[in-house]
Amino acid sequence: MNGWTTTATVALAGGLGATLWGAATGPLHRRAVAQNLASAVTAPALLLLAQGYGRPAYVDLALVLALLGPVGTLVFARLLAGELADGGQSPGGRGPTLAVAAYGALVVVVLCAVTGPSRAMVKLLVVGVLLVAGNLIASKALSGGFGTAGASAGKNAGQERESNGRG
Amino acid sequence: MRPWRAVRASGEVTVWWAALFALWLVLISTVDPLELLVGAAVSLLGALAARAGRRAVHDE
Amino acid sequence: MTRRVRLLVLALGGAGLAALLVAACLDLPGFGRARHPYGTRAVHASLARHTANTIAAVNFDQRAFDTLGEMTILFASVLGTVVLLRQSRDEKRAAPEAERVAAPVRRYALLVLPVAVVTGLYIVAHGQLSPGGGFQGGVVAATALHLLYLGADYRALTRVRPVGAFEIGDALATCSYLVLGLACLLAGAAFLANTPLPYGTFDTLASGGTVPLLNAAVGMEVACAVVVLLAHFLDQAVEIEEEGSRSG
Amino acid sequence: MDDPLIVVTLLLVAAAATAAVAVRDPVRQALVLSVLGLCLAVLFTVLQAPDVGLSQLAVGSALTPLLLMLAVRRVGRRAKGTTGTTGTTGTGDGEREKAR
Repeated sequence: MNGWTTTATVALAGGLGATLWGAATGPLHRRAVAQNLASAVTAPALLLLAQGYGRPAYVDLALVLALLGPVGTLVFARLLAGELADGGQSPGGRGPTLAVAAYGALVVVVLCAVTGPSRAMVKLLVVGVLLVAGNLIASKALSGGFGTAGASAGKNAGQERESNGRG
Repeated sequence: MRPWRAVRASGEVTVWWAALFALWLVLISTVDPLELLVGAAVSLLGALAARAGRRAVHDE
Repeated sequence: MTRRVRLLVLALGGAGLAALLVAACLDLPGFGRARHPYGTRAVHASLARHTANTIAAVNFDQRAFDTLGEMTILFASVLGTVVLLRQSRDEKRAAPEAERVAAPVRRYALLVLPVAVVTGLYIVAHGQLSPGGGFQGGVVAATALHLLYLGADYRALTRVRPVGAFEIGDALATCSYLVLGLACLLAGAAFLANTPLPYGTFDTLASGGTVPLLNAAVGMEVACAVVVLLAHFLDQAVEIEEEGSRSG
Repeated sequence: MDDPLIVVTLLLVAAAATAAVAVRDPVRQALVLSVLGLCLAVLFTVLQAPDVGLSQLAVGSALTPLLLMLAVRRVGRRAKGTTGTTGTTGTGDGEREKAR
């Protein structure tokens, strides 16, 4: 064990444990937010592990997660749009989302400083930008990114009611 | 205006190609001619996908 | 065959299988040690053929025939899905509706789509050098395409995704894997044996003989298969409606 | 050498897998399943199997949720369209109603 893997262990035990609890219990909206935070917590941990093991090739894992993690959240935001909007539009999760984004940015900055100016550093920066931007966008999508405002959500609900009436 | 549209289309693809090729250079570890060749081809594919995606969303 | 005979045959077969399994388990090398007989041999073989990623060497060189089987499983399961999820006679096709998406989400999808395509192809191309390979990269590239469904709507996705072409691509990629195996046979080696091509310089894109080619074939197959699979799931979820939902 | 890390990730995987089984509604299960995928990917990385971890990330983070959610939507629509609801979707809907 070195400092990097120890940090990753602590971050994973705390962050992934908390988001797992959030995803397994509570109202639907909070579960979806927790799912988004889980990928935002895991990607920096993968970067830390890559540094801790001294294997730059492992950065690819964090890259793929930074790309596809938000896409997974978009899947839920898209296909649960109606139910998420029905859930009382609780705008919670803003604080944790920003905290996790700051943590991801901090990890990337520290790793960049350690790597020094090189293509590897730019790759880390790309991962960091994709990670932070992706998760902020995904959390935005969860809180009403699909069917913006009440208009479209109301329209969807109306259509559902209509098809219920037909059925 | 057909010629103007062609210029704009090729401009869009070129800009995307350059950006994606830069991304490829960042991703790879060792640089050699074959890497550059494959990177150029892959970036072209990505640039065409970017343009196709943008057109599919915006040009109704 | 009576019930008792059948049970007897079953018991006999089960007992034989159990005996073989126990015997195999007893002969397994110890778990969790730093050195492992298979690991050492696999690494040695992969280094002998200039393949930096031993996993790729195992998948596409030492056990290339096994990968052919896995590839065929994916191909056959997608084929089965296509047959099962076709539009049946009591279903009709409804035009998908335009959906409203927040502008930042749409912009994010349009920006990330090409980046994810390039990343997926990068992972396919560097399968023999770094973690990754045809399967992982193909899935990433195919998922990237569906950002158009998530960030815009189904109509946008259908405009850039000719399902027929992807079906043909799937079949062609599977064939090319077989053809590469046959080429090895023609070159005077065994089926899928990694001998006809030069092994190249270690840790470059052209290293590993046939490994990168087989890798690319699998990448294309997986990408096309995932696109076709998702196309039929999306068809069912978005477009195809039962007649009952209208008349009933 | 990395025993605490392995223990932590193994515990996370066990907890996530148990939660995925304990949650009954397919939609919520899909959410837990995607977190389970992340735990598994970290476990594979910690055990020095990044290729497997990458497969898990590629499939588990977006593709599996998408397939599951599309299937749920299709089944839900069928249950809505025809009058008779099947057992499984009925309980799922009921749970969803309760959660509202």
